[in-house]
Amino acid sequence: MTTPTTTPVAEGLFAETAAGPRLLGSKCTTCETPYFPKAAICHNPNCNDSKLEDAEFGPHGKLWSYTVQYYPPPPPAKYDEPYKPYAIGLIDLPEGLRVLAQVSTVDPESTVGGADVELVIERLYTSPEGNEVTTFKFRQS
Amino acid sequence: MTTPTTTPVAEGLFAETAAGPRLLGSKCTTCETPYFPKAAICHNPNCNDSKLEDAEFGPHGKLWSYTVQYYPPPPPAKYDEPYKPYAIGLIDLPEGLRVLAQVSTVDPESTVGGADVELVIERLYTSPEGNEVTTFKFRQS
Amino acid sequence: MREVAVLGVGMHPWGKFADKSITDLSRTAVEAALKDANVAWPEIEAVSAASSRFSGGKGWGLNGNDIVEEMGSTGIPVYNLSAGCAAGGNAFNIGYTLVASGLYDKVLVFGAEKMPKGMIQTSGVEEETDPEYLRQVSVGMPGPAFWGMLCSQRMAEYGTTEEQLARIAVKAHDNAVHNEYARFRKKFTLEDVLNSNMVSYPLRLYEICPISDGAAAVVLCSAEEARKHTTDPVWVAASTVATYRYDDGIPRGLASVVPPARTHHSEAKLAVSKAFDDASLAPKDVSLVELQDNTVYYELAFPEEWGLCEPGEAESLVEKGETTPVGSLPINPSGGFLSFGEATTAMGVFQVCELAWQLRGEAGERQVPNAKVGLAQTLGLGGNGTATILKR
Amino acid sequence: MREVAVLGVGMHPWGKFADKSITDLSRTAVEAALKDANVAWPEIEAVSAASSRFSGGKGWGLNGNDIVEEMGSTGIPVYNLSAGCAAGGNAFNIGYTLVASGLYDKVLVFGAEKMPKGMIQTSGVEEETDPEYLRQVSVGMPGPAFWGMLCSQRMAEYGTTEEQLARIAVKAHDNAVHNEYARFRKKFTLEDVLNSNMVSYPLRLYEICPISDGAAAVVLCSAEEARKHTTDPVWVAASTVATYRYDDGIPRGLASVVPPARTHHSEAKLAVSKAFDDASLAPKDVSLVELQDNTVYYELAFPEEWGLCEPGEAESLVEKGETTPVGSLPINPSGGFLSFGEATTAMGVFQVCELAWQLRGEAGERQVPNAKVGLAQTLGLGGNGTATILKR
Ligand SMILES: [Zn+2]
Ligand SMILES: [Zn+2]
Repeated sequence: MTTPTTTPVAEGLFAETAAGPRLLGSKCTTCETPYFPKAAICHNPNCNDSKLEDAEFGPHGKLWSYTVQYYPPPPPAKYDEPYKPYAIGLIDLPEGLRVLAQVSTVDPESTVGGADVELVIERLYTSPEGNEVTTFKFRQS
Repeated sequence: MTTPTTTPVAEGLFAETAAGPRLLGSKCTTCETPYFPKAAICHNPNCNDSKLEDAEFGPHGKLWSYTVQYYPPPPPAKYDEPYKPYAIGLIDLPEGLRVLAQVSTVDPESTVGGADVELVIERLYTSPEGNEVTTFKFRQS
Repeated sequence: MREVAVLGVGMHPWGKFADKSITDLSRTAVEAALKDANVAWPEIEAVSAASSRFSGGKGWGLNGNDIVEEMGSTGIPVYNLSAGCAAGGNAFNIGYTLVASGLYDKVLVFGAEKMPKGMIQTSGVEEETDPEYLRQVSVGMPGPAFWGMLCSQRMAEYGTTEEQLARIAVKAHDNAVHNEYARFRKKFTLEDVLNSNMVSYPLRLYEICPISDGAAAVVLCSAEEARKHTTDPVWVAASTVATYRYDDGIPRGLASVVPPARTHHSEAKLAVSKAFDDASLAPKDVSLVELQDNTVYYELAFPEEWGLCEPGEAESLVEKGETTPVGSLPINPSGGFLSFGEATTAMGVFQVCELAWQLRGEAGERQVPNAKVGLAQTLGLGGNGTATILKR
Repeated sequence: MREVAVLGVGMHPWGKFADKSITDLSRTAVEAALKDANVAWPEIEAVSAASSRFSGGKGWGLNGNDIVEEMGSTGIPVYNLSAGCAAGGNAFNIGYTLVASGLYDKVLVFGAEKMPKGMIQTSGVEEETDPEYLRQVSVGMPGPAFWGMLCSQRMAEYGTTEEQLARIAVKAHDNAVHNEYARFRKKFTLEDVLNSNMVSYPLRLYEICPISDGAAAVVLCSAEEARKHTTDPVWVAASTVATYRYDDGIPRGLASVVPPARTHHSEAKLAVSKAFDDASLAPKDVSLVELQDNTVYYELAFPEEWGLCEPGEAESLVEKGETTPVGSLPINPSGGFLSFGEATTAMGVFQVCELAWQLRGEAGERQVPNAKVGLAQTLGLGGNGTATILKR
């Protein structure tokens, strides 16, 4: 019998740092444009000197808007059975980044546009082998 | 235990008729253009009155040219293991049709361009269930 | 660039046709367009086709080559355009360019689709380097969730009601009753719509377009050719293509920048603005619009994003019936994607067919009175937007 | 139509690059072409890209959109062209048309590919309505068998020897030794080639091109723009696209008609003939040719099909060394597909890069002396053919 483990849904997207959970991206030091996930070069067409360095984003944000996903998303998305609707939001971060993420609330229908939200790393689903697969979400307090 | 059967590799391509094996196609009665397999409309751009009727082609033809297929073809092609090279030819029929087909000879390297060939229906491969899957070939006499 | 006319249009009805191939649908549409144009196939000098991800085209998106083989291989140039759901619009744009530049006098534009069963995945690439793939696996978010988020933000900002959303779907079906090419030709009541299942809050099942099979074709020609056939042709006033801007506030992967101002669907706005410029026309000149109503939300957002109405005004236009064929801003008199279902790569060509019928006054009971200028628009994966203006 | 110049060209080397994404390859090629043109990315007004079936493009063939997102989304129109292995040539043709028509002054043309492992299937459609599929299942015939059949017929008709076939491969590698972008840069002896495995009689492994990853980009511009950069630009003398004719003797499915005369690759012949006409040039004016040598056979067949030599003469040209860079009819001084491997949708753009370097006299030890006119040609699934003539 193997011990259940926790694995991120994708490598290099987020991390639990000493200061708490953070999104892992990059920032162009020339034009200050933030990128999530990391970019190979600056995609700002007005920036003529791409200089990217690693950057961490979060945990604080504001929910610009949201939806509730009432039906199970098609593959390659995965979820725990039985499927339970969840909220998805567009979250504006003070670093100038607008991020797509699940919104973690007890009842997805209680999600509120404009609310303050905070980055968390939570289970997305449990794999058939019993491993917990985690993703980044934003929690509405 | 099921009895092994013989099935054609595709429906409606060929048949064993009272007169012998034939390819099943169509012919435009306006412009005399032959089609194999059957066409829904006449594809001759100079024909302005498409009138298709069913037509049978074969068994006699002349080998315009040939190759020997020395490596196993990729899927969706199927063949009996171990793979044995076979000849493939372009066969000109007196009905004005140039057909692609395997050339059935004892030794594929003995295939001869320009040779007279005759339509046969033969095994292409045996399915894992033991059924013989047949196709049209032309035999060099 | 010289003047280009829409000489003929043709469609196969939209629906699900299990017993027909994509070539069957295509042939019906192309033969109808040729007949409408009174042009024989060998007269066609080039083909510009929407390239399908799902059907035909030998699995390589060669849908234009399929139709040329079917109609008869005359050796003409064929262009197959990929642009997600904007492919039909892109194909129209290249067809237009081929005639406008003086290269060819008669060009066929065409789009056809047999959609696969079930839900469409946004991306076909299952790699973490693909931003769409990454969004699906890490957020569990299919396409319609975008529409839900945009719509709920609009509700918060303008107080849009669920009933207003439902009214748009009701209007779409009222129009489709009179369109023999539509898939759904029955009336829906407000209750029907409001009782349909919630899909992506606040959007319900009947407020989102399903998928369909369909095919549409258009024959374009030079002014000289057009005048041989008719004294009053339908003209292409403009045809444009654009992509989204870097500062657009809708993430295409996992994130975007926070835009300086409300900047959404910049690909559509850029294409439409450029079309007005190219045509020397203004939003007020538009008699009717065929826009990409994958969801009712777009009938509220697009008119204000393109300057057809004031911000926040669209809801009251819907309530007053101004977006019906007899209103001041008729939107999707065809019945739109909501009544047809989306046959992805055929939609941009389908819109041109409807505009042509409307401008000719041949739209029967869904006719927009005195239609002089029609605007069509598509939007596709990858940030592709297209706009077409026809005039009479 | 106005004059169009090739302002800049750039490539990523061909090969297998497991640790690089298609975007990495694309960016390298595009940045090189921009630098060569001395043009900044925001100056590019439109993109015409070859649409890939295999890699990137969000699985929808949106490879042009990928590169625009990578370089910076400026809102410009993007065209993604599907044409099988002719896609690069088709994309070049649309890029050319966009500048020649006066619509845009600076356009990027680009093609990139990461090829999948193993053998490529001709068709991606597994349905009996697809003629390519039907051929594969009922005849067990992959693409190279066509080349074998055509070549063995040529041997029967003209007495072509196996050694003559092998010489063409040896010449290709002799050229590639001097090309830093080629995948295989070592010399092959006649014995190496003749000892390689028979694949499709009479063609051996080293006489058929493998598959590779690669990327190429070209910046096209108007004459006015070109003259700001240089007094002696490389001009596009012609760019054409065609499809095969109904009476072509190579079956595209299971059968064709028996042609009235020897009629093969009519799509290539039509494209090349029209290119000569459009350019007001004749075969005798050609300084060098970059043709689609998926197999050595094409270096024998194409020159005579296009009137560059007499029927049956090509073998002696090969023997006399006339197809080397210093001969009377230099063919594929780049090293060709045989030395690069095929990165399907990038090949038509790759050819234009080589022509530009040759016409500028920048081709180093593979330079064709006094190169003034270069012809390039591609051929793709669906019966797509393209031709490009550059001149100085
Ligand atoms: Zn920057
Ligand atoms: Zn006929």
